[in-house]
Amino acid sequence: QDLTPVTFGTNWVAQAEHGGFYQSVADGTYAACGLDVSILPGGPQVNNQAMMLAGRIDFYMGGHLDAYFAVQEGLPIVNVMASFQKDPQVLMTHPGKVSSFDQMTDLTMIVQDAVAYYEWMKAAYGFNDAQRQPYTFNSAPFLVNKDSAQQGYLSSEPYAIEKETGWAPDVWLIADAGYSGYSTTIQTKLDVVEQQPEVVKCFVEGSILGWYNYIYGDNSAANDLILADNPDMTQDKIDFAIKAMLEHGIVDSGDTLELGIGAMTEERSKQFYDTMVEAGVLPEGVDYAKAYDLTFINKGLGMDLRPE
Amino acid sequence: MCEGRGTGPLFDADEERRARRKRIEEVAKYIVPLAILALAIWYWDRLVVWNDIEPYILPRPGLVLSTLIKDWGTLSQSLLITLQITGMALAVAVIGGVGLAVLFSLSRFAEMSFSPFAVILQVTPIVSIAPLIFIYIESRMIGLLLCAWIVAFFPILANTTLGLKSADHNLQDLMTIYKANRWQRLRYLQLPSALPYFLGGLKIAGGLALIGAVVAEYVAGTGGIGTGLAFRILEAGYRLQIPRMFAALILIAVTGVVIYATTSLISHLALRKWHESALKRE
Amino acid sequence: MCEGRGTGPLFDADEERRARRKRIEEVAKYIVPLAILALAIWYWDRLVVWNDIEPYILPRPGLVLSTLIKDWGTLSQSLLITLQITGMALAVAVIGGVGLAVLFSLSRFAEMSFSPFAVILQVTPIVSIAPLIFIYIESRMIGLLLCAWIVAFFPILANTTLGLKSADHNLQDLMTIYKANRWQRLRYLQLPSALPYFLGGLKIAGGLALIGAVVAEYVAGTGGIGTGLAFRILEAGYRLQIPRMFAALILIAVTGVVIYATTSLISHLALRKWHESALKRE
Amino acid sequence: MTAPLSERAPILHMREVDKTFGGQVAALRRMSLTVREGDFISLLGPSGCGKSTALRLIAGLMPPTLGKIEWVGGQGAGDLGVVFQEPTLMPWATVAQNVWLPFRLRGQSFKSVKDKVFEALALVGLEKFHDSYPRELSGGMKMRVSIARALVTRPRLILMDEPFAALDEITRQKLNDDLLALRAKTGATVIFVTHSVFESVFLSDRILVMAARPGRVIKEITVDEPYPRGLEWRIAPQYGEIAREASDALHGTLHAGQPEMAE
Amino acid sequence: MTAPLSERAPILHMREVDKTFGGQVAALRRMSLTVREGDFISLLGPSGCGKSTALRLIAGLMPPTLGKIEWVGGQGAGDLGVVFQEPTLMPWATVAQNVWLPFRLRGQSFKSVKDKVFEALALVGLEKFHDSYPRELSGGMKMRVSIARALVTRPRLILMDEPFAALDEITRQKLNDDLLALRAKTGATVIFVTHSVFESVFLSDRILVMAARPGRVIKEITVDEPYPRGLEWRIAPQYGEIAREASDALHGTLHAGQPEMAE
Ligand SMILES: Nc1ncnc2c1ncn2[C@@H]1O[C@H](COP(=O)(O)OP(=O)(O)OP(=O)(O)O)[C@@H](O)[C@H]1O
Ligand SMILES: Nc1ncnc2c1ncn2[C@@H]1O[C@H](COP(=O)(O)OP(=O)(O)OP(=O)(O)O)[C@@H](O)[C@H]1O
Ligand SMILES: [Mg+2]
Ligand SMILES: [Mg+2]
Repeated sequence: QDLTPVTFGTNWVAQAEHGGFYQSVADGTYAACGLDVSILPGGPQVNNQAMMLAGRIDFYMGGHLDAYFAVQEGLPIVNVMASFQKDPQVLMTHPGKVSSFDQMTDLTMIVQDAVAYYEWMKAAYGFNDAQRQPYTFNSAPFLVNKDSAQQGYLSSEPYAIEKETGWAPDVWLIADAGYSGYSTTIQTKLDVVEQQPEVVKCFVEGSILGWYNYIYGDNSAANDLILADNPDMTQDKIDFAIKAMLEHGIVDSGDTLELGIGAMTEERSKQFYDTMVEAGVLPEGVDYAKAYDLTFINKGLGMDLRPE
Repeated sequence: MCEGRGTGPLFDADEERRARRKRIEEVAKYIVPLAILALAIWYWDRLVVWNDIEPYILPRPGLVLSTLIKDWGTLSQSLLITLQITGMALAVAVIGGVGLAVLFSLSRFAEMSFSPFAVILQVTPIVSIAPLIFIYIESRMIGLLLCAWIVAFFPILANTTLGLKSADHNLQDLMTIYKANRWQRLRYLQLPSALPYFLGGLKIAGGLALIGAVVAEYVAGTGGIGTGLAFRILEAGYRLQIPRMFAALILIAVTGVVIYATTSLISHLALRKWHESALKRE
Repeated sequence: MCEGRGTGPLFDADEERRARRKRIEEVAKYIVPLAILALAIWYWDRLVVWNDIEPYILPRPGLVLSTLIKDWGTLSQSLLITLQITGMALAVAVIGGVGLAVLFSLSRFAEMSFSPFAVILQVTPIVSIAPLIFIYIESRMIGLLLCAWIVAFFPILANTTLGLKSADHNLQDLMTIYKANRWQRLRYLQLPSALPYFLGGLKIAGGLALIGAVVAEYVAGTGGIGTGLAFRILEAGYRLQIPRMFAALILIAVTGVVIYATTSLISHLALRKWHESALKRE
Repeated sequence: MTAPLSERAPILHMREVDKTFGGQVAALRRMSLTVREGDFISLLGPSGCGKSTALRLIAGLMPPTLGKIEWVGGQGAGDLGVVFQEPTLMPWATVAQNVWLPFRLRGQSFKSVKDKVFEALALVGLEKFHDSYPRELSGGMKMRVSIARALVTRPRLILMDEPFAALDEITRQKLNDDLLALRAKTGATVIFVTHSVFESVFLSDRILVMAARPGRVIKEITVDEPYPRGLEWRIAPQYGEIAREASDALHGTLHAGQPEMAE
Repeated sequence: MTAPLSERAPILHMREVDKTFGGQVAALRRMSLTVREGDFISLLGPSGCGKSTALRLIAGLMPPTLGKIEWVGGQGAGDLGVVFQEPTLMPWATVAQNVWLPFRLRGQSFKSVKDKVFEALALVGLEKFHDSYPRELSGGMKMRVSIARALVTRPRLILMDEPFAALDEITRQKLNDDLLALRAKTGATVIFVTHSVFESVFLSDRILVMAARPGRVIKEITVDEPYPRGLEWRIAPQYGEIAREASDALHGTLHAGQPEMAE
């Protein structure tokens, strides 16, 4: 049987957050429905989204907001599945420094340039530009300044800081603070959905099953692939990430309990859009519904794989 | 005299042809580059059309231009901030580069001892050490300038050092004979001799200062002064506003060309009286 | 002759003193820089100790060294890859820079028309255009080289252009008289005249090629060829393995200094017979 | 031997040539001159009178401001050898390589012309220094290398700008003789700039005496002595006479007043 | 006026000085010389015999390979004026600024010495060109600027390396006279390199005749004619005699053989 080759570009170097996809590559779930999936890791500055737009790769690991931006700009991009119900973006503070998200407004915020969630934080919590200092993926300024908070990725920076300094920073998920976007979506171009729905279907369903197997089943084969793609990954770190994903309900919580992993809903999409409009990130009147296609998800696929 | 004399200046076809060619060249000097620029833009446009490239990959020049006009308010403000940092960075690069070069020329030991550090500064990825800088330097402005300086100073240092060493040996001897002290020698002989080299370095550093300003903003932020073009480019990238990103890039490119033209002009004016590279030959 | 003659060479205290000083200087030339380097490292160490700086902020030099040794396997492989890209980038920078400079010197129109593009290449933030490059260039290696080239070629272009223009006017006239064609003029007069300038540009470009290799890896990854030092630094940074990051930075710094020393040596060897900057004076 | 003056074919006409630098300094005014094949023409005049300028105009190194310079049969005809007022050596090349240059520009390898190069160096007494760089030579030695380079191709037209000024009397006389001998062999045309009256009378068959500011030709003297010329010419009464004539003309120019800028 | 030779105080002893370049070229061998205050010493010799080298050694521009150069009372005593064999002007400075240089290095403003600068320029006939750049001058004019610069401070010790070689006979004689006049006024000591026998006899009270390869002094001639010297000295029988003596010595050196490298 001839397999259709497709390439999936991720948003970062191989890590546990990409585990579901590696899982299905490893155990042949994709191959079973006719796809030969190769995963193209991203990295700092590697722009796999542009590669997808240019038609060089088929799927991209996108986000919720960038699909809205795409619609606003008239780009033919659509999300067909959301691996993460919660954005794993966090803010970290020194232990005991603050007791809630809104107390961070007095701190120096070490946050990357031009990220949208900071706009949202400004609108929703009253942060401002003057207190922000750019994050250049080095935690030293945060570590020496007790009056600062730094962005991070749930499983990366907190892990690194705890491992190297011996103390664990307090971690504040922006998702828990009200930033309701999905994350780690499967993004593709409209024409792919229109012309090759069976490919999209296979890839989405394979990925859904992959995620169930990865977080609840035997994930060693997938982890081997991750370790091979990223020689600097360690088992330790993968374990930490999986634990964190489970603990915070990143992959499987809320809607997925009824609709299955990968779920997206109209309401939440609208609610997120409204939040972004309020924050001034997006203008009114964007046809945000164009940014997602629910055809391939919300069918409860794989829910039987979840342990009781 | 051996030959008969005419009654006035002689003109003929040959002469006229030469004069005409000169006039044409005078005009072509400006027309040709503009034509090529136009051609390049036209080709860019055709490239997009022929290959059906979507505007979110590579927008057509017209679209970029209209975006530039539309977003001029935001972009011009950011440009101003980037220009400000660039100007200051270039100034410190000149001061730092020439200062170090002078120090090196005053003492071979200084050169042997400190040029490795200059090289280390040049090659160290600024992104990696910027956080360190900002831990220990309170003032954002100073840190910003430091970053931009690190990017831009080296060509000035290297070229000026070379220039200071290239002073004519006979003139060196003259200075020795007139018992010029170290500073006089520097002031009256070595600095003028180094001028063409320094100005060559300045041409390189002008562009690097702009890069430095962009990089510095990227690694250090602009703090209170507002957002520069680096921020705009990143933002437009995140928001998939590719035409806007290109508009910002074009602003940077134009700024670079203007800086280059300015430094070239300065160089020409400073050297046209005496240096081979700028002399107009008869 | 007017004065009596001694029977042999005269030596005295003055002469001896001079000779001794020369010997001391000969040794000091190497000792002083090493001492200053040692001092700098010692000061770094003390700085960490006195201020109680944690190793994940700024590790002590000893720790960096032991990390370097411990991780030598990984780091040396990455170094090799970075060196490979650097070498190739420098090679293309030299070829491209000199090639363009020659083109510019052959035609004023070419210079007027294309130097703006060279400037644009120099100042455009590579991070922003790298994705474009990689969409249309299949081979990762070529893309990588292109990125590194963009970073490194400009100083060579600018300096060589200046050098080609700085050829002695009398020698130019000589070439005219002997009816040298354009290429002969270039080969026998302009290129040798440009050599000191070119070598000055090379010293600058050597470091920039290294930066270019690092930046190219940042923006493009090394794809199939393995991971270079840039990746190691980033990775170590993310994971807060700061001693390892510093070990990689040190490798880059040392590489930079070695490249600089090499280009300086080449420059010295090529010029010592005739150019003022490298002549040993009696 | 060269033909008598009147029978020689013209190769170059300079007609009413003016040269003004930067619209200010009148380096040359209304200079007219016909150079005939086999001529040995000396330009004699005080410092700054436009001798070098005239030579550079003839060499085609710059266009005249007014007037015309016409080559009969094209400028390309025949070889050209030139000695500038400054040695003009390539500092990166050895003495032998510098002398090789004119051959090299015709595509001839060093090996194929090595003998000629060394012969020319022997002429100026510098074979031993063939491997030296110009900076290792004394002032006079540099000038001699430049002379060797100009003569090495045995050119048909030789332009020389005060070639022997930096040399001692003895070397100078030897080179005077050698130059005449070479010319006798090749029938070369020579235009020779000098500030030495005696040298010009000894060497040339036409002397143009020039005056400064504005640079102009004030007298043309024909020297009717046949070649070869040797010691006996130096002590001939006519020699002294012509020298006096030239010298008087020169003195006249100097007393004519201080240097002036062009109107 | 200067004191008779024997009564002058020595200011410089050169003792058995050797200069070898790169271990190969013996530019100077066993040169000994005592310079006394008020001396006018000429170094006369063929091209490449070490005249410039000797001058540069005296100026302290390079150390001797062997032997010693001792200044009585320290080298710093008194001003120094120097004319190199090449004009050595600063290309970025105008003529007036170039001549100003020696004053400038003593911290004197242009305004305060403007008169002296223009006086020196007048001496060499270049006031009109005070605002020109060196590249706009002819070869001889550049050299004259260099001479003006050397003399502008009315130095007590003047070193001149073939200063008048690029000049015409008339300018040259005028400058000869001017140099002697200046020396009469200031009592300056002059060391003068030339390849002209007549110039050396006219100007100096001691002539060192040198020979080449190895460069060495082969004869010292004392010229006992008192200063001021004028036209009558040029036609004095003794003048011709000394000139012949020097000329013979020179010729001897040339016939002594081809240039040779050091052993
Ligand atoms: N490039 C130039 N720019 C301006 N003026 C010039 C230039 N070249 C020569 N001149 C002027 O033209 C005049 C004639 O110069 P030229 O070099 O022909 O003199 P010359 O007769 O060769 O004198 P010398 O014997 O001193 O070499 C001089 O007054 C000089 O100042
Ligand atoms: N820097 C140097 N390196 C090597 N050799 C040199 C150097 N300078 C001079 N010489 C050699 O020393 C010898 C004497 O040179 P010097 O310049 O003193 O001659 P000179 O008497 O001034 O001759 P001229 O009348 O031609 O100027 C020459 O053979 C020359 O080749
Ligand atoms: Mg001249
Ligand atoms: Mg000399």
